[in-house]
Amino acid sequence: MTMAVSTKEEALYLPRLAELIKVEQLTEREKLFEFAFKDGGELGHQPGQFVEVSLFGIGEAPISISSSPTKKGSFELAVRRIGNVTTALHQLVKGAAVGIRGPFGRGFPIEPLKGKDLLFVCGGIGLFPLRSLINYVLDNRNSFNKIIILFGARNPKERVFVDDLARWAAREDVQFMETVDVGDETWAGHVGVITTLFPDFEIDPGKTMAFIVGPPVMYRFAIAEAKKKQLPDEQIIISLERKMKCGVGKCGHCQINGAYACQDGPVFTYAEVKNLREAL
Amino acid sequence: MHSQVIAKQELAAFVENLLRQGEVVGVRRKDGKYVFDKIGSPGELCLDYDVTVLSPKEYFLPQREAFLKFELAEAIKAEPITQAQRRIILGVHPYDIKAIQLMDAVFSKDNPDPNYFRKREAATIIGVDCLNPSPHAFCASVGTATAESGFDLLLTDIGAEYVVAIGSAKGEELLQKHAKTRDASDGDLSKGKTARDEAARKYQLSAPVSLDQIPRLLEENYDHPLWEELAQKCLSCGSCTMVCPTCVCFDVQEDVALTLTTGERYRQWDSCLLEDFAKVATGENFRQHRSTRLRHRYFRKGKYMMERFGIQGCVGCGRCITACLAEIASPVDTYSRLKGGS
Amino acid sequence: MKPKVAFFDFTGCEGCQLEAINFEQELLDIISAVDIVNFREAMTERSDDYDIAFIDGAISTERDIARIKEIRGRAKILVPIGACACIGGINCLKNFYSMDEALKIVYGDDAKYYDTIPARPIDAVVPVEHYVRGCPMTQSEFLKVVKALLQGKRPDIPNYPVCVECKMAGNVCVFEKGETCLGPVTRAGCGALCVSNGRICWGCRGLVDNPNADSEKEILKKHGLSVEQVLSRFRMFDGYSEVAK
Amino acid sequence: MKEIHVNIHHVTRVEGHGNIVLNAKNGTIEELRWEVVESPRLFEAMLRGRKYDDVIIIAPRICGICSIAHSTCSIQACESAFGLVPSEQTLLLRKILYDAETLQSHVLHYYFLAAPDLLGVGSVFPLVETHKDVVLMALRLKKLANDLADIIGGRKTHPIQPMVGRFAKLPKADDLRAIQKRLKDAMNDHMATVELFKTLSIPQFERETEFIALKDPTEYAFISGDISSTDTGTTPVANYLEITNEFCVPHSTAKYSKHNRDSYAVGALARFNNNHGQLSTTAKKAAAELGLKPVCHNPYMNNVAQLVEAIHVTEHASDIIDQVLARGLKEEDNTVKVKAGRGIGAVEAPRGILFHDYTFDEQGILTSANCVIPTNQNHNSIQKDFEALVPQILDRPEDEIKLSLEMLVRAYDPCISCSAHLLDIKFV
Repeated sequence: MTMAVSTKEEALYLPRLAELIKVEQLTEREKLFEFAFKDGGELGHQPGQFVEVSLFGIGEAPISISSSPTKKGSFELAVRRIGNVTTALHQLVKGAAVGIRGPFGRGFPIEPLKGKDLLFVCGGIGLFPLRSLINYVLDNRNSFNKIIILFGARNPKERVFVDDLARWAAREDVQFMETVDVGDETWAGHVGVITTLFPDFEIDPGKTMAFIVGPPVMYRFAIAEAKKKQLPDEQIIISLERKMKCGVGKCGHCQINGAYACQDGPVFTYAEVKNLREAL
Repeated sequence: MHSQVIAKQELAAFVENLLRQGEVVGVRRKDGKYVFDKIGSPGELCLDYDVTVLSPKEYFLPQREAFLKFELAEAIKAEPITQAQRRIILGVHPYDIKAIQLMDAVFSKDNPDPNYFRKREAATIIGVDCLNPSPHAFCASVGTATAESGFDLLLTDIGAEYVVAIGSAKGEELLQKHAKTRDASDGDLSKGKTARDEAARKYQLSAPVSLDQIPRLLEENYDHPLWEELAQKCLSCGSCTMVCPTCVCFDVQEDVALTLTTGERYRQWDSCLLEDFAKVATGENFRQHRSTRLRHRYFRKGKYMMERFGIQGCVGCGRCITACLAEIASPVDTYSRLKGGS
Repeated sequence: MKPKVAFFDFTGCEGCQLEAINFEQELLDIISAVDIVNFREAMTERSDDYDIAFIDGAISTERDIARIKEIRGRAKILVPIGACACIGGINCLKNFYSMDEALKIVYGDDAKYYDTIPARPIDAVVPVEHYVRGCPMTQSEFLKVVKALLQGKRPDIPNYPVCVECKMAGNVCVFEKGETCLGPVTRAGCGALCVSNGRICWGCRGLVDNPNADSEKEILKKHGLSVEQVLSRFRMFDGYSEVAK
Repeated sequence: MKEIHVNIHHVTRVEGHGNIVLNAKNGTIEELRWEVVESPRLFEAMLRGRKYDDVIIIAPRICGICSIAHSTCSIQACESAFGLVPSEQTLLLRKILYDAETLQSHVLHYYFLAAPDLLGVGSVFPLVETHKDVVLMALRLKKLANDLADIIGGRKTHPIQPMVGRFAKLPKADDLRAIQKRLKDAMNDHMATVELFKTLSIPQFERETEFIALKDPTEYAFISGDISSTDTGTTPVANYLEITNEFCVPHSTAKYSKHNRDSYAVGALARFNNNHGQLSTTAKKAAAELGLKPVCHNPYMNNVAQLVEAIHVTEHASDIIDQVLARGLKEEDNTVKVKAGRGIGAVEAPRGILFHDYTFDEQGILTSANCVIPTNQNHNSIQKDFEALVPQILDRPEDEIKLSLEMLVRAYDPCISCSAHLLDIKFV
């Protein structure tokens, strides 16, 4: 058995050090972190990919990348405070160092989208990975045709990236719709789950690509709505959350039937997922 | 490559020489069973064993292995730990050799795993044909009773001597340097074949369907009530996967010194049968029910590994059958029941 | 600011407090990482100002109940250590006898002076944050919890059975040796110490979150234990749990 | 004249919960009590109905600090009931394990529990700053004892490997050799401890009393022999009830004992007073250097006796390891044949003589148990010491009186959690 292991491979589990250069509170539970690699390099990701974030001594957690690849010199991770690593991350201040491995996984397709109509269905923090793609698309607006963005939050307090939402809403070349499951006195907009927005727009199923990312419970319903609009399975794209420990297809935790979310995903077409009984 | 023959008393001398080279892991007795363990003299070695409690996978994927160390004092420093000890593993049965080949595939696909391959490269594998199969083994029916590759040397007991098949240049060199052998004659080789053929007839269990039919058998029975029935008894104890030579899932954890200034990241064996295996930080458990975890194990062995790596995920060693107190881990029984019911 | 740590003992053998002093080099590190402000077994000073309280022993008197509530009121983090505090431990063996009758036999008319109630774990009386299990408590787990508390993280305590660690240790299964054990439903974290040392698992670390106790009981019966013996197994350390009833 | 109220609730740095109550007015003692307040655990109830192999696991949980003593005693009681004579190898390993506990317990006691008094601090923790060398030495000795217990018993507290008739797992010869070297090296630490003890001033107080310990003609007894009294000579273990004569007192959940006088004492000092001639040469020399001479009636000298014993057991363990290595370790298949009957185990726990008395039915199930704990036997002696000591020191400041009483309790190294657990229950 001989198999030379290159320097790059030697570092499979070695994180690159990155410095926290900006923190922004998104909601009570969510923050946006901007990092720059200490070695000055780029992350070089595709929208939809994720990184493993190390807080040395605490652990590592998979986090999807929220910034567009068009953003240079740094990258952004939006994080909900939920486990050990994310809780520790939320305590960090500007200047702190973390470790980054990745980018990992299969991101959203880019080339096949050129000239297409795009539908984004973002449920809550499902916007975290989709924001990367949306901003990429908007940064290259001319390459794409019609763009529809749906965003749904549980309540007005849980709306994330409100500045982006406002910017998208203000754009002439984007059809933006928003809803909350439960409103409050500050909310004058649409109330209802995200699927209640579907009757309010039309798509051309022949040339539309739909991106659906949200909490596990959302997929079944949102996909059903997309199917009602005659979208073929290959044109419905989702991103799935799983436990990812190694990020490189070894540890086995993220398996969805025979597929590895960290290698074959986290982005899947509905056509692929239909054969994965554990996916939805 | 050509084969050699070594007399049994010469094998002891060979092992003595190997012990002088460095660490030798062999099969020894423990509590009436057999285990792989470091040996100190040829006398401790058992080469006519049926099966070991654990496979030799721990020598490539240790139960717990630190792979990153870090300092947190002022500036954070982190560096990988990938060193490996040179080691000869002696007495590996063909089914375990096949399992190592599968591990090679898992750890090389897409992203070669440095920790695995450092150990793999530092190891010399001397196999031995299994002539006294365990009553729970079904290797002959899944093509793992013999091995043509995956070893540096492979011994076959032909009475007063062993036929030594040479599987690599490394094996050949080892033999030339440290053992007194002679060239194997056709007669020797045929004795070896006879021994293997006789052994093949000793298997008490056999898989009820051929290897290539297993993925379909499973796929057609994804929703079979058997999974729930077996889950009623399943302890979710992970024993079947711990003893499995092809189960390679691991968890990753962190340990720090009390001073919180240094620490290491390590991986340790994990099992898809355990309740928290697919549970994420939000509390969502993607395989919450025992039946789904139990089913996943069978699918991973019977279908997913073949599809992903082109190598069967079950080598028929029968360790899971022995380890499962609830008596539900047997691929032979489960496939039979699925077949009967489909 | 170093966290202030207190140790309190209830009904038990105090072996867990002993294990807390039974560190060697680590003891010095612990002392430098935390301020121990209350530790009756080891020190004279006593303070009511503490952040973390480690509790050794089970609750077995009415006085205990009042005292643990008072400690709970003061501590930010309460951690039972050892089987008695975490699951009731062997103290609960007495729960299967009539308390009054037993006391009367011993003390006669003075029985009323002796305050004793069925033994129970700490979390049967007050909420707790973490557990350090085992009889005696597993030292490595104690360190793990201390470090996690210093780091402000949730300690990673196994929720899988002893079988996992026992298999990793390369042990021959006790059932194969003609004996029986509670390893398949008992929470790991001890490294399968007892089986590795030639004995069986008695279940001193308590059950995993969702044990398949029915299956375990069937297995024990299949290996020759009577229904009574099966229950008696569970009662040894875990008499307070539903499984033992 | 002044009033003195000493009410020490839960004496610290002892095992278990005990209170000291002293009320004096105008030089007259109105109240003076040693109270044991541990919650009763009803151990005999726990043991009843359990098979012998469970009994030897449950019984050591009486006490975490001397669990090896309880384990050994419990196993001996079973063996005595079944008429089972363990092999030479088993006995030798038991002796080493026992030495480990005696060393561990003594080092813990004189360094961690008693020494802070003598050095004027509240615990061992501040000594890390002021006496770092001493603390490191204490930790080293403790680790040695703990590692020795790990090797033979599988665990330092609540040992795993000792079984009726055998050890579940045998130690590795290499491990024995390695630890033997450390035992030999430890003599340096012991000698340094002797030098340290010479600088401490042990309180001067004497009360003539009876000392009871095991006595064996072949060696300084820990796990074998007859019961020996400095007053009345030897009695067979079978007749232990004639010695212990337990009785209840209203203010205590533990039982009290008396024999020839109104109280008797057990423990390191009692063993020294009975068996000093059998100590190792180095231990004898240390005793002489520290002014410990038989029969010593100063209870505060118990700590000195512990140090002398620590030296003895360190050498003893090393000698036994030689014997074990010379014999070679062999797996033993010792199937236990149970039979109905009564068996008594007697050992010297670090704190003194300990008895387990079991009766089994023909299935090896325990039908009744009685355990007599060393500290129970000492409670009365502590009380009588109080009564003798307080009049001598009543003119001193209250804090000083308080400290003297606490130190006296600590000198006995009482294991209260143990003692209160053993309420002997007669089942009807």
